[in-house]
Amino acid sequence: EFKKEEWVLVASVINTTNPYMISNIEGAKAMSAKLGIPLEIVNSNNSSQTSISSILAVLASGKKPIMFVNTVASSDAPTIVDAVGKAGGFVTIWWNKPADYHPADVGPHFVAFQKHPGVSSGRCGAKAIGDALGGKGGVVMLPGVQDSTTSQTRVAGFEAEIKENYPGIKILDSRPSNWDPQLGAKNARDLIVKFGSDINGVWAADDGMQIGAMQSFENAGLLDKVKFASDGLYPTTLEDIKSGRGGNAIVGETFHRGYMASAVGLYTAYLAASGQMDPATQPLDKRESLFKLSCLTPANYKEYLKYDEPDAPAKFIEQLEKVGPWAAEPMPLVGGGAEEMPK
Amino acid sequence: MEAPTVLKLKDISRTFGHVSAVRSISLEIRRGEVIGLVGENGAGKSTLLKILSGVEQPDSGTMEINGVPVSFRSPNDAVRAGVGVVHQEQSLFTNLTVAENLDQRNAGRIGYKNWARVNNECVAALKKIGVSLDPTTRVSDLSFVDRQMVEIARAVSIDPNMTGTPLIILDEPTAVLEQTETAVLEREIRKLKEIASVIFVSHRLDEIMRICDRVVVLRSGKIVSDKKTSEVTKEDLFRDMAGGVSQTAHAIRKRLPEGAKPAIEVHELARKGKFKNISFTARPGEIIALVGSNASGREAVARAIFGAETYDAGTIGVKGKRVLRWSIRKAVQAGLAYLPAERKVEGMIAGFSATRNIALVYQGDGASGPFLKLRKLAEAAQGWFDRLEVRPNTISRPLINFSGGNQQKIVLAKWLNSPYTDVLLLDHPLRGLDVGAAQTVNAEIVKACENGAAVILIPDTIEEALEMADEIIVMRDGGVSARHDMRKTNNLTVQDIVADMV
Amino acid sequence: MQFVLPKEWKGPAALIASIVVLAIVFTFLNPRFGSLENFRNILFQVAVPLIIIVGTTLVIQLGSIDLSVQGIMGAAGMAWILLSANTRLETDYGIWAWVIGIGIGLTLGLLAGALHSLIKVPSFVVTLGTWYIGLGIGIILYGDAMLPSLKSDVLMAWPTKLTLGLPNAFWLAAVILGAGVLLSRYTHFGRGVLAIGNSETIASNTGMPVHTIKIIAFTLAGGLSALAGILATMQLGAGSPDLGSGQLFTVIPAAVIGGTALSGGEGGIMRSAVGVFLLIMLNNGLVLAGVNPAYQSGVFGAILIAAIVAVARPDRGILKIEK
Amino acid sequence: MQFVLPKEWKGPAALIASIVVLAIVFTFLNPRFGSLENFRNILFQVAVPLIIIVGTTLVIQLGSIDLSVQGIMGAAGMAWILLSANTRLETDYGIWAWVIGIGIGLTLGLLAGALHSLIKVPSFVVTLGTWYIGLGIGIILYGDAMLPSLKSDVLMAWPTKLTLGLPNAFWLAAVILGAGVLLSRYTHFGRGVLAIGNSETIASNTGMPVHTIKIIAFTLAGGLSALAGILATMQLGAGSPDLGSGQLFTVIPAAVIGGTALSGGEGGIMRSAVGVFLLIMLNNGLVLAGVNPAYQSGVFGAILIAAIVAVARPDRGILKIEK
Ligand SMILES: Nc1ncnc2c1ncn2[C@@H]1O[C@H](COP(=O)(O)OP(=O)(O)OP(=O)(O)O)[C@@H](O)[C@H]1O
Ligand SMILES: Nc1ncnc2c1ncn2[C@@H]1O[C@H](COP(=O)(O)OP(=O)(O)OP(=O)(O)O)[C@@H](O)[C@H]1O
Ligand SMILES: [Mg+2]
Ligand SMILES: [Mg+2]
Repeated sequence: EFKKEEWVLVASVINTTNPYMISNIEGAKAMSAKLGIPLEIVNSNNSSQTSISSILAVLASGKKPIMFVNTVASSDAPTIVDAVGKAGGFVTIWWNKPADYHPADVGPHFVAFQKHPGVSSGRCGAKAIGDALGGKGGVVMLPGVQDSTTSQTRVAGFEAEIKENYPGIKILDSRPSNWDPQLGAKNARDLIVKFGSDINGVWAADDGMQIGAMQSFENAGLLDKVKFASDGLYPTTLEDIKSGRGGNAIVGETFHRGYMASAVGLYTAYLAASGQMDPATQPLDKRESLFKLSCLTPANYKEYLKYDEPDAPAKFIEQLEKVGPWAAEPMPLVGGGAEEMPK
Repeated sequence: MEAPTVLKLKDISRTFGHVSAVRSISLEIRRGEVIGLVGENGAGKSTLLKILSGVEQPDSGTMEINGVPVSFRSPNDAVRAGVGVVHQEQSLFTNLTVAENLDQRNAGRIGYKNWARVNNECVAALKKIGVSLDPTTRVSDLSFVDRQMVEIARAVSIDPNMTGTPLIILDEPTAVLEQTETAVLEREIRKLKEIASVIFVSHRLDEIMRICDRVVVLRSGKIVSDKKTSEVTKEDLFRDMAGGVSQTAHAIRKRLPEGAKPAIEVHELARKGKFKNISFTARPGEIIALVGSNASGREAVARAIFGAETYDAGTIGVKGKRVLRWSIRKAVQAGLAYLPAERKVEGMIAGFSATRNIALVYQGDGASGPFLKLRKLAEAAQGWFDRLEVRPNTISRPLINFSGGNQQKIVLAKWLNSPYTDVLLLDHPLRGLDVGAAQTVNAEIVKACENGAAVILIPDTIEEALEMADEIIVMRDGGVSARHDMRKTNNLTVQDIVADMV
Repeated sequence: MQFVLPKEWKGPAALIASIVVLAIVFTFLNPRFGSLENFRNILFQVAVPLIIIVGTTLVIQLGSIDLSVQGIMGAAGMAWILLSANTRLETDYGIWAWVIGIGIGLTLGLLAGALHSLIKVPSFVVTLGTWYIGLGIGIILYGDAMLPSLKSDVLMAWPTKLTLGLPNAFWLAAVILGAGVLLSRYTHFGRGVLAIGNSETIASNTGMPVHTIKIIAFTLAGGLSALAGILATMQLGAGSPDLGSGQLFTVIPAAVIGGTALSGGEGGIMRSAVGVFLLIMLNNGLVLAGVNPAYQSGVFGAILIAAIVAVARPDRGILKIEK
Repeated sequence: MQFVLPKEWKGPAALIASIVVLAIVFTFLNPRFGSLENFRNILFQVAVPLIIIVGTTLVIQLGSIDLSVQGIMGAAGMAWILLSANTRLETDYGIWAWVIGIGIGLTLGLLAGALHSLIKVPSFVVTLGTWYIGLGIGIILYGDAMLPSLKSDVLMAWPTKLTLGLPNAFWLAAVILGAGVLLSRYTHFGRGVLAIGNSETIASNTGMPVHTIKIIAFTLAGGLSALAGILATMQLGAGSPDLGSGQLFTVIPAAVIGGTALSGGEGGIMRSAVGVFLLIMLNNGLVLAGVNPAYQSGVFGAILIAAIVAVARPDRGILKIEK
């Protein structure tokens, strides 16, 4: 049977300078408090190298890990999973893994791979901008790091949605901005020079880059002539939506919170570790899961404010214990297997 | 009545590891005196002077300047106390202008820099020693000698309106100068007597006799004699320095048969602004001396033959073959060796041990294929240390820790070490060598000749040329102004040659 | 000026030439490149690196190197924004925000300078250390609360606002640059830096205050990085611990391209500044020319090499040594 | 050996001492740090930087610098995996994957070396250029198709597999390291590198093949970076253009900490290797000690400085100059 003192919760974040990751840590802390199992936080400082070496180091610390990992690059996943297996632990990977690397093939210690579908994130943004522009106009895209699956799927979703439902919208240019606000701002400036008033909409693969881009457009005095959509709903972004900055410049966001991801991830791994759930017998969509991503707009954002209350993480975890990791609002399971890319 | 005492040393000592460079030296210098400091290489001259100028701190002993006890923690203290120095090795900022290098009194400051003042003072200081250079040129653009003049100017340009008598220290300032500049320097030193006291180091004893009032002889760190110049002869000094052994006669050289195939043929060689239509041939066993005042272009010629500088016109032939696209590497492979005048900059790797410096060019059986046999290299080095009487006799020391003259010996050994060397280009090979060492080195040069090497010599002194050379080529303003075949002419005098030089 | 550093403008001449060439090519590829708007855009972008490079150049002239730039930018930027009117804290300490922000930079610079100069630790490692420390400070200040953004529209608008047709951000940089040039040409400090870079032994033998000069240089560099961090924060309108990212590999190459040899003793602030323009312009031009992002880094590298080769040509000689 | 490189083992002694101290502290903070398992883990991690540092050290001994490491790793890694049995392409060229992968590294290294040595372009800029070019190649190979991972379990398992109780990855590194040490101590090339680093003028005055030596050094460095890239790809079991990220700022500081002065002519491969161990161990120890991630960078920086200060003490002297 399951002895708490033999185990340690581990949450690995890509950095600690991004609200999503910080929220990840919150969730992990809350989970640790709930389960009464100590927590180790691993900070990858944006480097696969640091990520892997740090995780290996934690594994060497004796206790068996119940782990939740945000991989820096997809390619980190196999190494980490192997190591966890050797350490007799259980791990859930979030966001990035090699496309052909499946928990079911690897074994029970790779409990699950989980993510919010990047494609639907991209589609959310495309819908929001497309509608806001009345289906006509030019948009520029600011993807994240080029070889990140997350960025690639979001981009694919955005482009597909535009192609299928908004023929009148023209994608003018696309400048990868490495999730970096500065670079987002810089590329935005250059694009403003390049296309001037032809730009009616800006889509960024995450809010960090959007924050930079909006600043550039504001400086250029164009903020109220352009519509923005992105992913992640950073607190700052929420403020801008509330305040209707730049004549409601932000028209679309996606709603998901880091604390939810880490809670779900850790809890799934915990169920496996404590023997309450046998990964081997789970259906595929519970091994490789896609969780609901809500499209958020200035019209409906109020419904989500409750999830940012200080006690929200605790509440969410209580809910998890009742309904399990795959049915918790606002992010129930919506699909499984590899996220299929629109063609 | 006695002139006031400017410098008073009592029991000054300084040791480096197990070498005691200076041993309890006591010395007094009065106002207006010019002291000649002589001694073999490694005797401790520079070390003593470094102590006086605050570069090194003595292990024991006391120092008084103008009656005030001093202990210099930095060269700055020395400058403030009125001690100006020309170090044996050049110490100028090559990336700064002449004026800035002279602006030593303000070295301690970090505030506003008044260029007008700095430049004017520089012009004045240079005028003082009869040199005219643009104060705003980068030192790196000056020839070696011009740099030396800048150093001297810096030493003598210490604060005029200071109280007490300044002490000027000159560590082998003439080693790199030709007769003409030496004359300028002598005149300057005489002027200095009015306002200052001078310590003057040189290995050229006749110079010492001419310039100094008193001669102090140093041997292995101790003062062995301290006499009025009027009371000593060159022979006395030599005996005191060498410790008994008297001066040996010049090495007589057995000539190789005439008409051997020329090792070097230079024909109508020219480089704009440096030298023009230079022609001469050097056969195995011959010594060709290039004499001339500074800026006569002779060093440039030597460097061109070695491939270190380009030439615009004319041809160079090596062992009968005319060379094309000449480069240092090709020159070395063809058996040429070049001993540069700027030892410190071009001759030695200061951080390397003597062994590794000597092994730079040729490893002999110290190498097999791409691999090195370190013990063999050590043996070779040891051999040279013994032949050239390098002191101290420890091959593992970094070169920087040897005295100037001993460094010179090691750099020379580097080239003599290679049996494949059949042309020696020697620029001031005796620079900074004491009389004894000079003879040893000359002997080595002669030996190289007898073994079939051709030598192109840029001598320190005309005497040296007269002693060594088979042919003397006199250069003026980059051109040849006279030739003397020493095998045919005798009774050629220094004056004759100086006449062709100026 | 000429007579102070005769060769001063030789390198830059070639550099400026190659900048002009590039500019022409880019304008040909996309006329908007030559537009006044883009000109202002470039001036806006060079502002931050221009401020940094004054310090960078001084340190490199010493023959040392300062890696701490990005760390200090992050720390100072975060401190500044948290002490100015921002969306996270109610407090607004006005001028003190500046004092403390820049103070952090000066302190870290002083620390690095002192350790390097007095305890003889390689500057490369010390400043790597202060880099991490700065980053650490930034991260701690960032904490886990929400990302702070500026409240005052005045401050946010200031960098872009035009004065005499040019953005304020650039004017600020220009002033710093001017001051830097004067400092390095008309003070004993500035010349001392070059002297030390040429030969530290001789410098101390002639009694220069070597330690003082080195420490001042590093402290100055730290302070300027901090100022740059504050300006960057203003430009972004929000604080972030790694808002300096990418700057180090803009300014050091810029300095080197400008002819400031890493071995010390050479080059000048103006020349480094020209280097900054080259790099920023190159980047901006590639975007405007619409080079496929996938090819961008490759092309950037190739052009960079081409440009520097072109620049290297003039003062090349058998005897010249490049490290 | 002694008299050839008198100080050779002085620095490392102090370094190794400070490593031991750290190890003790960390083990005290968390006994597991000293476990055999963690020891292997550290050996596994040092492998890649150890391979790189052989080249890095040679280049730094020349007085030059090689920034291209990460770019070359990415390019070579991608090329290698796409030519080996992988999940994206069906093709498997076996040995040719290695030839081409390492070939890319050698070529970029040769390019950098030639431009630097013959056209006298600062190595800093050239290798920055080749860095970008390498990165570009990686990105282009990556395209926007799916990320390729290794098919062969043998290859994937190889680096972690234990031989004589130590992971293969480490043995590979150890072999390279040994070869490097021999190369630099017992060949004309190795000694030439040091001579050039100490004084290029003299090196060429004594007729050394300066250009050849420089070019070989850079080419070698390129090739080793490529090999490191391939090993890293094996360790990850998948390819990525920026799988080298972070390496540059591991190896160069490591070399400097090891006492390889950036001004050239100093240090040795072994000493640099010790530096690598220090850095990797530091990182590993901090995590094991459970330092709050928010404080990690700060602490890392502080300890780094402390360690290097401790190391600097022994051969410290008024006359010593540190750049
Ligand atoms: N920094 C040093 N470290 C160790 N030994 C030194 C150092 N400097 C000088 N010495 C030794 O001290 C002794 C005296 O050296 P010094 O330079 O004073 O001789 P010198 O009289 O100037 O000789 P020269 O006429 O060749 O210049 C020599 O044996 C030299 O090797
Ligand atoms: N690096 C340089 N830059 C500018 N001019 C130089 C340089 N080197 C030498 N010169 C000039 O070239 C001419 C020849 O110089 P060179 O050194 O060959 O004279 P030299 O006769 O060899 O002097 P010495 O007798 O001291 O060896 C001189 O006018 C000198 O000032
Ligand atoms: Mg001497
Ligand atoms: Mg000369």
